[in-house]
Amino acid sequence: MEYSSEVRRRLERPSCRGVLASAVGSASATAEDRSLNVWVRVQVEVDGETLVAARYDAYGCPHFLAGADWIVERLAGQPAAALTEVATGDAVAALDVPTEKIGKLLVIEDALAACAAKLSVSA
Amino acid sequence: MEYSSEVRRRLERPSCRGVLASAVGSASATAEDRSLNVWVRVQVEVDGETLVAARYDAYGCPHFLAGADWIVERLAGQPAAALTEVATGDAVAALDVPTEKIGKLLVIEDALAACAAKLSVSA
Amino acid sequence: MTARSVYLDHAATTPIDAVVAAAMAECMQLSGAFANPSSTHAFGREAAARVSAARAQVAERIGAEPESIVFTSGATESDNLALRGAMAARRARGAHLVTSVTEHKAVLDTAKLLAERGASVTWLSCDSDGRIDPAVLDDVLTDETVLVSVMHVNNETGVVQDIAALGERCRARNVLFHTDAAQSVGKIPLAVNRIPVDIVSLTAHKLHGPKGIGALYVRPGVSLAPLQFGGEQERGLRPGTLPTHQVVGMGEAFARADPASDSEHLRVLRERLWEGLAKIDGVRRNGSATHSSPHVLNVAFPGVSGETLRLAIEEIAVSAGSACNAETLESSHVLTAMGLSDALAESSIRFSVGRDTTLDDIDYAVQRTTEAVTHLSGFASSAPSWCTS
Amino acid sequence: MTARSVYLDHAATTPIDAVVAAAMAECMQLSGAFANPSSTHAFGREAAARVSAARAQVAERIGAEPESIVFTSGATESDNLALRGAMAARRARGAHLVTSVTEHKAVLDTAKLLAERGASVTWLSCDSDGRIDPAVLDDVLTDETVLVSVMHVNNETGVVQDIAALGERCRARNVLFHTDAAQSVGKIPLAVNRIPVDIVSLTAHKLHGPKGIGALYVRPGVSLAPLQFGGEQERGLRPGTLPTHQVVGMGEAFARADPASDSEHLRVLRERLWEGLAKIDGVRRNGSATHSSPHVLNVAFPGVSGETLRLAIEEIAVSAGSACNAETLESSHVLTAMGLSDALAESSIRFSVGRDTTLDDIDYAVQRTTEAVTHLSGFASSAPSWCTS
Ligand SMILES: Cc1ncc(COP(=O)(O)O)c(C=O)c1O
Ligand SMILES: Cc1ncc(COP(=O)(O)O)c(C=O)c1O
Repeated sequence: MEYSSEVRRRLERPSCRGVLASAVGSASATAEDRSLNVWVRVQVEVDGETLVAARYDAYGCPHFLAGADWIVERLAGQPAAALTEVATGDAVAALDVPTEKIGKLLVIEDALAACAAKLSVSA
Repeated sequence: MEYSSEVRRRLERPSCRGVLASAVGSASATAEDRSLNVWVRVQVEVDGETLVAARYDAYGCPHFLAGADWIVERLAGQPAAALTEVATGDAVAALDVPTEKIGKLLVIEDALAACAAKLSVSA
Repeated sequence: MTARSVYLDHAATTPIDAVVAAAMAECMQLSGAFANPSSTHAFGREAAARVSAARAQVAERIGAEPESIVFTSGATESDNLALRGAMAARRARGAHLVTSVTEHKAVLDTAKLLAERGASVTWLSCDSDGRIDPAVLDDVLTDETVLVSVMHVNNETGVVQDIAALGERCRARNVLFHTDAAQSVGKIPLAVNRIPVDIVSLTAHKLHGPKGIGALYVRPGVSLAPLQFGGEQERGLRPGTLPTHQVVGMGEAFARADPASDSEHLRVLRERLWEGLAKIDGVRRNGSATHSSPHVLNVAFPGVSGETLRLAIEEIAVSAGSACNAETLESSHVLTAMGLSDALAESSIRFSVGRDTTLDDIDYAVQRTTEAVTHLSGFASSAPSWCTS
Repeated sequence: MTARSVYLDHAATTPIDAVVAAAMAECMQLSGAFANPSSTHAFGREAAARVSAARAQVAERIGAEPESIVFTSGATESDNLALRGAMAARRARGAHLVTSVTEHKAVLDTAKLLAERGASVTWLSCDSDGRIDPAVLDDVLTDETVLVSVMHVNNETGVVQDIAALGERCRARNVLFHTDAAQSVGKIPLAVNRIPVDIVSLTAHKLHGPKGIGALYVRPGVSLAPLQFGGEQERGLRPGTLPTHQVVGMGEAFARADPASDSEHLRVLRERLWEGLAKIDGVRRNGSATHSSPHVLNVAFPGVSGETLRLAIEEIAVSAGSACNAETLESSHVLTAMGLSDALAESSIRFSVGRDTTLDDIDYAVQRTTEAVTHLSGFASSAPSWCTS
């Protein structure tokens, strides 16, 4: 397996893993695919229509962890609608994710979509 | 295939190969086994009851040629009866002939026996 | 490669010992024993003499007679020849084969092929320690059983099977017993003159010898059908020009192996490694710690993906699951057979030490692994229990 | 060995080129590319890079794509895999195999095994020059013919078959064409991108590479069934840890072979040898002199047993008949197929030159052979004609 320097960098120095301190105006959701050996929990904080912060917790292979880091990093500052418009293709390109692993990244999409659903329910 | 020094020596410096000059009181006979790729011609000179000289001509493997040389060398000075009492076993031992080649040496016995027969007819 | 790199993957393959490499070099050039050992001229006889000395060295290491050693291209070929050769040669007796689920792929896949071609195959399972109870053979062997094949040392876990007890049960029922000893020679005792094993697969490259050469021990009196055709080499059991330098390398490697002192050295290294890693929260050792070959340590790091951990400690060369072939990334059949979940099997790493491993290497590996696991655990602080058990 | 010894048995095997040996040594030790090329760590990737460079070198020498090269343990295994793999993979088409009586034992014996197992085998014969007329295929190929296997260069006589014409006839009938090119690579042109050959057996040790490593070229799109099981190496066609040093040695040997200049050198040596020997009374050259690989000269010395002559010139290493295996001493099936009597076949000797052979070696061989034949002729001055014709 080959790993791009971007994957290595995000594994060593992830930009937004962990848990948000404040629980106000936040939503979190998990998604997993046990057959792919991946699990992720995404937590976002909204202020009105804007995502002000986002964090994740994840279990899986390097591409999955780096993918979560790359995708979640881009959420802050975006409108909440961004949660359902994730550019997984861009992550694949930026991180050089091999074809057979793209399915794992879709699990991150699922978690974000679940977050979005929770936000719209609570909205 | 291993060859004893005795086989090598007799191949290099055979002691009694060739043809006898005088044709008086002599007999010669051939024997062969084409499936074993051997042929031999033995010639003996008799004086009364005694073999005074013996020569051979032969085609075949090193053990066969050396065997002919060893056996024929021992004839001179012997009574003619020695032609039918060849000590092939001694030749096998002296030359270290491998088991699978012993059959070839019996062809030399055949040639000597044929010589003996010719001598008794002419006697 | 980074500044410091440590090789802890000796169960996959080992570097060639310098003395072995020198003996091989002697058999390469015009002035050396390079010739075809089947040639009858002096060059050929010189090569043949080297081959026969090497055959004696290999035989001696396992307490066998030189005539019982057939050189092959490695343990994979030896396994294929053992299983298919025995089943074909004893077809009159029956078509029942007994083997275990924790075998190397060379045995597993050959057994599957034989099953496709009509053999009936009984698959023995192992306990959570990775061990097979020899008593199961009492229920399994029949008058149609041709062969039992159970490996000596497992390549993923280092777990040792009780081949003496298995062999005795086979002997009592007139069933042939084969063992794949690719991982065991030079590490734990193996003496075919002491235990009733009929056929043994061997390879040179796990013991600081060359890759691409192995052997099959075949007990005198046991006949096998050949797998390949075209020459009388190796008593007609295995054709092809004998690779003198490879055979000599195997002989030298087997002769140089000193099971007593080597295995003590390996054990010290392995236990120091385990002592260090055991301090990491939640780690567990896979496979029996008592019945184990001293060169292998298989450890699960719950909550951390094995693939991720291997990247994080990439300067330490280790394997995930079966390392014999990394082209397929599936979770280890050996660890799951021992009852590990898929996640735990995936989070496991095989460390394997060798003659060239130092205490410093071990300490460095412990330090780097500990740091990496600590760091990576931060990714999955709230992961559900299936990720960690 | 006596003071001076000359090696003229390069068709049996060759010494390893010093540059090749150095490349192999690089892949042996901890500091080199010794690892298992299937391992994913840096050590493994370094070994894999060497293997892939070697694969490209082997491919390039025969005008193939790297992906079409499958490494094996030698041409014997390649021949077994080609014949059995093709017959098994195309069973739906039929079970007819065509091969020739002058093939190497690896093909002959495999064809006989296939015949025992139900294949119908057509045996092509050759003319007195050792050549097969490609036109015979017109009468022989049927819709059930799976494979034609005819060697490129004969190992006993050096006779070259017209594989382009044979291959074209196969292609026209949708029949696979295999050629054993163990003896031809580096000596005469072979370009799979120019001629319709589908499967080619290769070996390293006839070309100053190591023994115990070979390859099978398999044209893309042609599928073969594997002979051995137990790993995904070589696209599942050939399992077992790839022997990095051996593969690298084969690649380097193939890359260093320079067919144009090498074959000119070999031809000069071989013709000088023949010019010298031709002066001996009654000698004859066996096999076509025009369609021949430059490294082999097969000569009959009527009236002198070949075994005896070989002992008499024992400081010159040569072979009688097929030298691939001297454990059986039967008269050559190749020479008798060309019409020689058993005696003449037995009285024949194969001289084969190599890159390391010098003009001095040749002159010495001529001198010693001439002396020996003269001396030995004295044993059989009155021998009957069956000994000499
Ligand atoms: C237990 C076991 N059997 C067989 C093999 C295959 O050996 P080889 O690479 O010599 O074919 C290996 C390792 O690769 C092994 O560990
Ligand atoms: C024509 C031919 N085919 C096959 C072989 C067998 O090759 P290997 O020794 O690599 O198995 C040889 C020589 O041994 C040969 O000359």
